[in-house]
Amino acid sequence: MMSPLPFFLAHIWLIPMFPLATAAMMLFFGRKLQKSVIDVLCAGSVFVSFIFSVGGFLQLLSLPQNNRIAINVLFEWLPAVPYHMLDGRIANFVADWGFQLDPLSAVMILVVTGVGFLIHVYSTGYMAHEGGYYRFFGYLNLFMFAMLMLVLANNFLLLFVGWEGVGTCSYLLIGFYFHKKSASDAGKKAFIVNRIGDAAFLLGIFLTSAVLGTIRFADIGPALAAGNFNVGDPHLVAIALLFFVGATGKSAQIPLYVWLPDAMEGPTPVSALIHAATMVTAGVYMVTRTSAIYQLAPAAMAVVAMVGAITALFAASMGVVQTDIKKVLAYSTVSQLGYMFLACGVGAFTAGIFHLMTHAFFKGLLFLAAGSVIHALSGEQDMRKMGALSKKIPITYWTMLIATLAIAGIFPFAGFLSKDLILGKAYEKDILLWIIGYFTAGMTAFYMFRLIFMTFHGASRVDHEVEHHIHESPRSMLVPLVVLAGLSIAGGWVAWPEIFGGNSAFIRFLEPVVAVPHEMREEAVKGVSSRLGEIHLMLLSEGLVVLGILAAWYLYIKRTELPQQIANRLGWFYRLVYNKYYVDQIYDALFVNRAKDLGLALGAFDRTVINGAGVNGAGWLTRFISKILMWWDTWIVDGSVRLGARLVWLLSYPVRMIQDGLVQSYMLLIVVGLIGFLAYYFHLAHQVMH
Amino acid sequence: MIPTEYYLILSLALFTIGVVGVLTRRNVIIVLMSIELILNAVNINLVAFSHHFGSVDGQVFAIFIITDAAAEAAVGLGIILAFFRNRETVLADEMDMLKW
Amino acid sequence: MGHLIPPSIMPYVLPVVYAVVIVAVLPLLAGYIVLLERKVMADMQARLGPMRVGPHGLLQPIADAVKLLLKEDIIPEKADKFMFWFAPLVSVTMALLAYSALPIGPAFQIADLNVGLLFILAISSLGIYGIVFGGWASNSHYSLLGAMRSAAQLVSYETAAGLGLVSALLLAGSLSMKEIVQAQSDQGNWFIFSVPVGFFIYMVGSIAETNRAPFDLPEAESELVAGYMTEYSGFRWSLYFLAEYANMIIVAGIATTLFLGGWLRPFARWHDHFPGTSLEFFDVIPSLVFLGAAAYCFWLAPKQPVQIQKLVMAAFGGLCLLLAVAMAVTLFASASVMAAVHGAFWFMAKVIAYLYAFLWFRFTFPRYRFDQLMRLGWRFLIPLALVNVISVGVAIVLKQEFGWPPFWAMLVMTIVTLGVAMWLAADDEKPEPLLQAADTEL
Amino acid sequence: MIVNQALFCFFSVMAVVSAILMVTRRNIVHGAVFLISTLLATAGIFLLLQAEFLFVVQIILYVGGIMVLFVFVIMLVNLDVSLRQVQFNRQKYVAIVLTIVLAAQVFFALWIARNGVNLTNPSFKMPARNTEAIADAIFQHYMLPFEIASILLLVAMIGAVVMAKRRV
Repeated sequence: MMSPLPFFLAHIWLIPMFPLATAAMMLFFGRKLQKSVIDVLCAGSVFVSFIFSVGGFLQLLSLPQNNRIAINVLFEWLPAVPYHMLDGRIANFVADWGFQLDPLSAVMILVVTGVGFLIHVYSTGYMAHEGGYYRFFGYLNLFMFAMLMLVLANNFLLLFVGWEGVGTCSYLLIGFYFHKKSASDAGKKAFIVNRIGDAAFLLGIFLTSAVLGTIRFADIGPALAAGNFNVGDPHLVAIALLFFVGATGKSAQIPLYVWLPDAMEGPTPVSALIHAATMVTAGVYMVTRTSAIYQLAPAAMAVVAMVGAITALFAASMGVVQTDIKKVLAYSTVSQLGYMFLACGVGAFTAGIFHLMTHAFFKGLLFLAAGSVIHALSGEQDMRKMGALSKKIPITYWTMLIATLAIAGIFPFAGFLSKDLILGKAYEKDILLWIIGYFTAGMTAFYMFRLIFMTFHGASRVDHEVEHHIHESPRSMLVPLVVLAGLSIAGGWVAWPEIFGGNSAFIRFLEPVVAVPHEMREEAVKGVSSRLGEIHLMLLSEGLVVLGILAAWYLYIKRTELPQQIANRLGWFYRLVYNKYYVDQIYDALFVNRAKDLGLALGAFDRTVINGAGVNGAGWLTRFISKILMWWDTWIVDGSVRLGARLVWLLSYPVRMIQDGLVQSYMLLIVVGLIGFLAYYFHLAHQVMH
Repeated sequence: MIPTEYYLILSLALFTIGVVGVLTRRNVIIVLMSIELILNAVNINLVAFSHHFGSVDGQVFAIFIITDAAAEAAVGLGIILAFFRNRETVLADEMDMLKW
Repeated sequence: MGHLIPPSIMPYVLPVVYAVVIVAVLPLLAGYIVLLERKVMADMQARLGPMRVGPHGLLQPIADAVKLLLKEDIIPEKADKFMFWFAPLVSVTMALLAYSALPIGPAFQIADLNVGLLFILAISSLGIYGIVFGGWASNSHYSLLGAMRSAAQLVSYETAAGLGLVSALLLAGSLSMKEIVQAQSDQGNWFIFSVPVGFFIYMVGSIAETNRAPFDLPEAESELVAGYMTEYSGFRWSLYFLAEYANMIIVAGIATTLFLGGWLRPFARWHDHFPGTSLEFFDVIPSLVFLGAAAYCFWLAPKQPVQIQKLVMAAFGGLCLLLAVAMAVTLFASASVMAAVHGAFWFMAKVIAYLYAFLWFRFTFPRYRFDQLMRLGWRFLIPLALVNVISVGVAIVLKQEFGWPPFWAMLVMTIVTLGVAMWLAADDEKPEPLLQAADTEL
Repeated sequence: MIVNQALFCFFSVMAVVSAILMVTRRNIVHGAVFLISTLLATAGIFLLLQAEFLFVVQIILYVGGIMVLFVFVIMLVNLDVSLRQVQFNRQKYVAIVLTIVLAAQVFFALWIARNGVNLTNPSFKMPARNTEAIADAIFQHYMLPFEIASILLLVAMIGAVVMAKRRV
């Protein structure tokens, strides 16, 4: 770097290495290690990474406002290759093994390592009695490594490495109970669905390098400036859309969201860490990271916003009717991610990241709490078999309540601030988007409180043998809950808006990184044009939220028989929603089975045409030809050779008589030579004498 | 005083006998012994000449030749023993494969 | 009376006489050594030994010889007649030939070769053939095995013994026996005091060379009936027997000549005359010894149970008295005569002492196993002998180049050699598989 | 001198006769015996030539060493088989004839050379002390060949050990 960086900034590349080291340790010889050792090693390594992240964050703050960036390039990964860009200019394709820390990635690593550490601690309690303990933590640390690589990478290729890494780890962890077919199927599903998105992402990277001539984040801005693209340049739109498809795959947006609900087959901490807090938000991070491109592609941004909004609503509607506690949370995750993309789509990238952070807190907390409930009910996940747990497991109850309030968006919990920031932006961008988001907020409040009421209140519907050993979870699980609860309350205050006398420090902090569309640059900070409007919006959403809560109370506490009647009343619609709009079936019918048919067809083709006609035919032909050749060889080629050999043999007969390998005959020859020599000598002597 | 040529003739006789033995006997041990005989004839020659010219160089060479004979006998007999163990024969004209 | 003999034959007369004397006396001597052996054995085993034939078995050797000569000698059916006849002759011939260079006293020597020592070694090394051919000719497994063992043993230990002698030769600086003794009298001490290690090596080597216990494997009764002599009997057997004892005397003579100062009397350079006379104390000793023997015989004579034994014992007493008188007379004869006679006496005395050590070992030590024997020879004696030769050379260099006093030079180097010997012995403790394989071969 | 001539006749006849016997014996051991006697006769010849040291060396090394080795080996390889086999190979007549031709040539060479060199009576006197003379010659003039010979012996010894080991 140009100026000597302070320690932590100079060593950000170390942050991913600690989890990698422990992961390697676990996966190579973790089998022999004590449980306690594994705990210390894995959680400890993540904690060290957290310390480094905090240090890096603080030292980043100490840098001047406008160039808060630190880059460590370990070594040049792919050496520079000159090539022609689309517009004919020559560019050098360079991919370093480089790490970049700027406000955006700083926020990300703080969230990842912080929440990750808490979830590690939680897992030591939750997984205590599971088999393959070391395997679980090895995967978990491997995931931490990949995620940190993803957020710290300084170019698309390295980011893609992390991208694939987290995909792999999520596959491994979803299929952690691999002896359960549903689990392994879910893992495969997640992996395959992600492939689609990843393919698009790769294409996006290629196109980027072809259009902009670089894949370094730091160089994108200059490259855009140099290429002086006008707004809506088709290349950029294409790039943006490809990236967005990648994001939908990783972040479970329509149409690629189907894997996330199934991913709940994995252990609950995994759902909390990967499928709520960190990995699924990678898409949002990536879109924010490339905001500079998006802002030049309004069409793509519109698509993003629409998809996000629709996903939010759609997933929320499915969440309403789910009975599996984790499934409910999964759909809520999808819809919250929809919110984030909505934010990005309307250009409020900072708001998206803000919501990403708060969501990491309360959704992680929700999952962990749900895990605690499941733990307490010894593995029961169906909400219809719960109820009246609030007295039995109070801490879990209160923390989960806090999280619910946060996600529902009650003032002044974290969720309120982030969500209303997004809604405000959406309102200004497009009233329709705002309406969708608004209703989604109401539905969110409804189904979340439905969850609370069904789980903790009303009459107990717990099975009897389960009933009498319900117990609060161990401290190792409760401490993270409490900490996350605190974060869910206070985590949002870092962006306390001006209308409440705050100064949106968080937004200002992120401001230099994300490029904001021209038309709304000026109000980027202070949100909606008129304070009055903003207040009104808040009040409106609060009202709807409260309405949703009341509805949930009415339906699931007051008149518990009512939901069933409603379900019967609107039968086909209910069934439609209950079966998740048959999306899986449709996908099966449209793609999966077609793919299978294609496979079968190809197999048949191989068997019949290639094997039968091609290979066997060729074999037969070869054999036939070789028969002829063999005859030729035997009688003509070999024949001539043997003839020659026989001739030589005949001619060499006298020589063989000499060369018979008997010492004594050789000696005899020596004597003969000696005689000859002496005779010649005498001849000479005779000549000399006369 | 015995003229030196008698010694030479004697050594010639021994040499001839030795050569005949080397060339005709089948038994390798006897072949080896004949070789010793030849070396002996050479020694007589050398010593006779050293006596004739009154210098001991010939005797020195004879000593070297005896050394050589010792070495040759040791190695040759070692070979014969090894061969006998593997082939159960000591006949020269059965050792005609030039390899083990 | 010189004119009776043509002068051209003159130089050959004395040697012939000596040779005849040796050939005539040696069997008797051997017989009496056997008697000595049996007596010593009996004494060490707290018995009396042969007492019947003659007083205290004094005539036993003669009886044995007669018995052996009268015994039927058997030639086995399958034996190789020629070799069977030839082998013992080789043995005994070589044994007797060796005497031709052995100086018994300054005068009594058949031929003083300037390679005398080497000649003796060479001839005695030919003795192997007698054993090997004999063992092979009798066409019996015991004999063949015994012969092979004996051949291997002799070849192995000749090296050690020869190297042991070399250490003394370095000091003497000559190969002729007379000059070696002369060198000892010039340097004023016997070489055993200069190179004790060499003497030790030669002693062990000579025991092994003569197939004596504890190295008598070639004729180990418990394993091979009588080794190479199994099939022999009667006269031929007695030839082997004679050869063995002749060889013993030879090695004893060599040891005496090289290490024990040959015919030199003790304190040869210390002259103390009896007052007023030219008599020296050490010159009187021989006659005193014989006088004592005579007195003992006369004292024993009356105690014999039978009349004839009384007479024989008296006769032996008379013989001793005669010898004593002879010794006394030579004191007053010419110096050369006296030197010859006394030299012969001292020489024989030393030889007898050496042989007594042989017998002593035989009755003291258990027999070695073959691999132990080989290991001792190849891994202890020969390296030690080499080191010894080198260190003696170093000592001589120290003496001549650096002017060390001979005593200190020899002492230092001997100590060095002994250190090496200890190291070798310690290293030898570990058993060696290869040599046990050699044991299975023979 | 008469004695010398008598001894020479004795030794040379003994050498030649026993050499012939050695070559012709069917039994190897007898062959060995006759070879030994040949060597001893040669030693005697050396003695006549005033080479005492060589005489002793001949006896110790040749007779006492090498031949013992031969006898040893002869006894290790069993004889009774080879006793019943044919002793001479196919080329014997040719070989004998050729060898005699060779001998005749050498003899002829001697014959025509005797006029040139005076072989009848030796010209010079041998040095008196044979052993010391040889020692001087070896250790001063022929030092290098001597060392080489010793190395040769070492190599031969190692080779013999290696080949004679049962388990190669």
